[in-house]
Amino acid sequence: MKAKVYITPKQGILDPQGVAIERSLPALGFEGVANVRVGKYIELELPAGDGAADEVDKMCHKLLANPIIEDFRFELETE
Amino acid sequence: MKAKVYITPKQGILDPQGVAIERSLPALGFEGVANVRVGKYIELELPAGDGAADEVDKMCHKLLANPIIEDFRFELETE
Amino acid sequence: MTASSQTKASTARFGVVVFPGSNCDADSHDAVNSFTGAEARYLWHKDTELAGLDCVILPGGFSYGDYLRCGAIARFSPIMKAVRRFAEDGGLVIGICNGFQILLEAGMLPGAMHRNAGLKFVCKLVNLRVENAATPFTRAYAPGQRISIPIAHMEGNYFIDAEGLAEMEQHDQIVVRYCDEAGEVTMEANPNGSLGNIAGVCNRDGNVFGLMPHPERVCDPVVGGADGRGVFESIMDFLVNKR
Amino acid sequence: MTAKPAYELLGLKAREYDDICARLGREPNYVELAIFSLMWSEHCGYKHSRPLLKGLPVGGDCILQGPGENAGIIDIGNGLAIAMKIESHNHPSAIEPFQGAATGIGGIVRDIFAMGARPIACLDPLHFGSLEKARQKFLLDGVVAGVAAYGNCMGIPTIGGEIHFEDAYEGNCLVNVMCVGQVEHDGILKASAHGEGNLIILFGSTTGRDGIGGASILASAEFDESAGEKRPTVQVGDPFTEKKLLEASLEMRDRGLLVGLQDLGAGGLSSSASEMASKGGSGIDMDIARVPLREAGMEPFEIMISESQERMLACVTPGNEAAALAVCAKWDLDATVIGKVTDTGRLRIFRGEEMIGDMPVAALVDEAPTYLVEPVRPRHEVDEPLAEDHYPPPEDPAAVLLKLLASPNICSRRWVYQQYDHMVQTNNALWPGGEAAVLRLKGRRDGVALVTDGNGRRCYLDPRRGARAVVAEAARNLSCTGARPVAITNCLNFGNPEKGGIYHQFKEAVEGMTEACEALETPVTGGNVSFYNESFGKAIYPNPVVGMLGVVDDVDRIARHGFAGDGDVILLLGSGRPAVDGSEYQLRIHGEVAGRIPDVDLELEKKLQALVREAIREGMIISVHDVSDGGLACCLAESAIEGGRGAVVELDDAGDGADGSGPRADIMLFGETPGLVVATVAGDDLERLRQMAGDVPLRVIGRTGGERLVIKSGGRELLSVPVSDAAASWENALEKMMQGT
Ligand SMILES: Nc1ncnc2c1ncn2[C@@H]1O[C@H](COP(=O)(O)OP(=O)(O)O)[C@@H](O)[C@H]1O
Ligand SMILES: [Mg+2]
Repeated sequence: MKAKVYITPKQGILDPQGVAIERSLPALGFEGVANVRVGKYIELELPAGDGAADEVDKMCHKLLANPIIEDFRFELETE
Repeated sequence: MKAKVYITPKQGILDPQGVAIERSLPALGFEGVANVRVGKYIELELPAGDGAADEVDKMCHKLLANPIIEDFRFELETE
Repeated sequence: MTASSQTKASTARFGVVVFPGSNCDADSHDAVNSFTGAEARYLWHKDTELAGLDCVILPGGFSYGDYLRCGAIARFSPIMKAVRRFAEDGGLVIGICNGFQILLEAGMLPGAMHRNAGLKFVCKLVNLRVENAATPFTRAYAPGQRISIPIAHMEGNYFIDAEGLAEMEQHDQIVVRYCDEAGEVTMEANPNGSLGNIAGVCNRDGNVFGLMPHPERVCDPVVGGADGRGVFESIMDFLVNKR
Repeated sequence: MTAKPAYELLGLKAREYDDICARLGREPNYVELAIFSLMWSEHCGYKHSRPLLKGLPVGGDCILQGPGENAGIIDIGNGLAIAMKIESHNHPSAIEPFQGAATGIGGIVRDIFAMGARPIACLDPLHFGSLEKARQKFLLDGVVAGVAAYGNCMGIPTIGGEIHFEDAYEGNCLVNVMCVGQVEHDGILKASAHGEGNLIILFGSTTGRDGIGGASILASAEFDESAGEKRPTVQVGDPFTEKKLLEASLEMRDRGLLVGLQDLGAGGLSSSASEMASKGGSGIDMDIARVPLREAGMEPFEIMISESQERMLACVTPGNEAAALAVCAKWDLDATVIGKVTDTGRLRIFRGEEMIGDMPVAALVDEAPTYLVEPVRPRHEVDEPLAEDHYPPPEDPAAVLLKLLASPNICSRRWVYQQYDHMVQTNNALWPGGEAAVLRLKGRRDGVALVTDGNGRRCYLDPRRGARAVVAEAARNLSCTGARPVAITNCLNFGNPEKGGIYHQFKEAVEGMTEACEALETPVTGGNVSFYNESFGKAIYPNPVVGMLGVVDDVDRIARHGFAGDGDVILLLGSGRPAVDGSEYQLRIHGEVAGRIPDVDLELEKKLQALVREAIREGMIISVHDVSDGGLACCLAESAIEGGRGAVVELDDAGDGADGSGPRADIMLFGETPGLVVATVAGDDLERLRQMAGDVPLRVIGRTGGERLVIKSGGRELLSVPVSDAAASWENALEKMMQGT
């Protein structure tokens, strides 16, 4: 089964990348863009099963995300 | 309105981060995980309007993704 | 217009572009001024005028923090339009490290950069083999010569698709590759996972050159070597003695 | 349950609260209370350290700025000066190693350019628990990546530092960071706001809630499970903005726009504004409604104590306001006039028209209460060293050598420094991996050498002797490159000073450091104190870390430590009886830390170092290396590995101690003592060197050459190891440990 993991900087935590992109957009002709936040999007495949959600949750906590400064959520898809 | 942009490494193209994560998972007790791909997830707000989808598409083409190594897709949400 | 055949060493003029976040700008500037007999001046990334210059250096560093992707934001700086025109008119453009990444993002050189295979920043002296010693940037070296130049980057893992690679090979655009002490291009000698150990490439016309290693860091034996001087000597030779 | 009073929740004692009321002549409101609690925290107020720090030697002909400013400044001649400062970021790094280390670099770099100096180097002394634990690998990996990410992006080479692994740091790693900058005498800036009517400009990043109750609170309390709850206070570093901040600050200075400049560090706006007013003998009125915010709905007290990174305060005359703002705009930095200088001696805070805080600057900055604690000598500190036969001798000294070379405390640090851009700015005359880093100064003949040194294990056994040894070793390392030690900065890492045992360690260490700095004429130019380095009630080893600056007169005449030729004479310079107490050998092979470390003879040390420097200057020294962790055998092995050639060493003609009975073979090989240096010279130079040595003991112990390191004593071979085996043990040990293989 496939897992899609979305990782975003925690609210209130500085996101230097987002700020830099936001500041550069007007020069490229994109006006009025705000609140740019840059996170990660991870796809992976794992063995299907009841425990899959638990597994992915653990994976996020331990490795994929940094829970101290990042939030995450994920979706599971069975093909 | 809010745009959610998903950027993924192009199929068939090496993804060093994905490879590294995949390799380190077994040692952390996660077996059988495959095809880990690490991409980016970008959220931003922009003025609502008919042209919004076009705008975001352009932004992705021009700046947010590198078409040589990355694919992208996005969703628009009106709150 | 670019250099005329009357250029003398003392009148060759280099421009070093300063983007917000550039940090090897001063090193490149110093290398030119100390070892070529030519004169370098800084160009602000908002400048749009390159008249009177013979060579433009896009220096190393972290333009715009290297946020999003290395070079992705810098390539939209106002000066890049002028740099593109300058190159189209035959001017010499060299991108070192971050400058190389910017040239890739700008499409002025083929290919793209991934994160290093080891995922870590790597700063060390590496060996390079000069694959094409006919470019304006490498003519002071012998073909096949092994030179020692440091790298310092997180994203120097060069990639291009098979088609693009074949085309580059056909046109001799691969200028330097990572090699070992003996000059052999081996897997062990590849510090970052680059396709085919590619360390530097040029455009088809040969007047735009990008490389990850830092020649400006080894122009003075006091700080660890002088193998990088050849790049600047090549440029001077090209400008002064011409094509 | 009775609710705790607000002051207590903010970490103030009842007596301190009364003190504040007395100074204000009324009860403080919440904004004021929050500000006082910050300024009177241990981190900002130096409550337990100030009285003892007063004893440190701070004067000297070359000292342009001693403690009291953002960094110390040392004159190195011909109009140029060096700014330097070291700081700890221990607690933030223990919570989030990458960001903790990154913002640590950010903070110390700001201190340097706040003085008007352009940063030319960073160094990072680090201490972790044993690498056998996954958590410690995670910490090391993250800290190194964080230092790299920030320093590399700034274009400041990280050229030195050190790493120690000891169980004592398992719950509380030490991440100290040092920055060094160069500045023309007439370019030096001070953190002073003076001139009534002058303006205060805040520039750089926006202000958010990050770090509220961050560094200063973390650094002023013990560290345990509840630390997890403080996580939302983690600060994220933005080196790109800092790079622009650096360039904008120096550009404003170059254009003569600045009256004073100050960084925002621990304590945020509260601390920076009050310190600027204090140094200028003035007051400041400021309007927090003008502070650009990152988040909606921030309370006034939050704005005042936020520790958002990458911000600076400038004091400018009204006439220069527009020009200063234009420089910030050029560098794409937010900049806002948030206040003005007054002659009131008070920090007054407004929100628009409304005054919401009014405090005497002196009370905030200079009048935090100080505490003296009754020192108690801990029981593990003993008067006598261990008997020489305390441990059984090892059966195979060669195996011991290989094991020590692979020790995480001794093996190659390449895995670390390769992640740092140590070459940017192209000044490295000596690359990482040697005794100390040497930087040339462009356009000049002379250069600077830099080193950090700390040794908690030795200080644990004897904090006074340990601190003396640390200063002496830092100086010795510099001298071994040919540099003359000039001045130090220090980072004092200790446990909870309210405990008598810890206070004893602190006091002894500060006094030991004072003695050594006086003897070696290396005054203290500033530093930092980090207390409460404890977890679950257990303190780290007391660890005064020293960052030392040296000056080389000629960067073409510096020495390296690798054996550089065959048939050179190997000399042992200096004296000192090696001891097992506190050594790496004791820890690694015998699994203990016990006994009493030998003391350094500072008078002899000074002569020894002068001799080494002179011999280098005279071109007589071919290689030189001081005897340190792992003793004489490891010292010789390191020189052999570096030089790619072996040596044959005979200790029998020299190994006897003064009383005629030499140390046991294993202790002679692996024991440690300060004050010994191994040098190689050409046979022809030997006599001249003997003349020069005067009363510095000099013993010929062998010759370089061959493919093995052979050490004999009394005709008996103690060990014989192929240099390639030694190199194999030493070279990749850290990588292997990090990869868990
Ligand atoms: N261990 C020490 N030795 C000497 N001076 C010290 C020491 N610790 C702190 N200082 C000095 O006290 C002053 C205040 O330190 P600190 O609050 O850390 O400064 P900053 O806020 O600029 O980092 C500085 O000038 C510093 O050099
Ligand atoms: Mg400061």
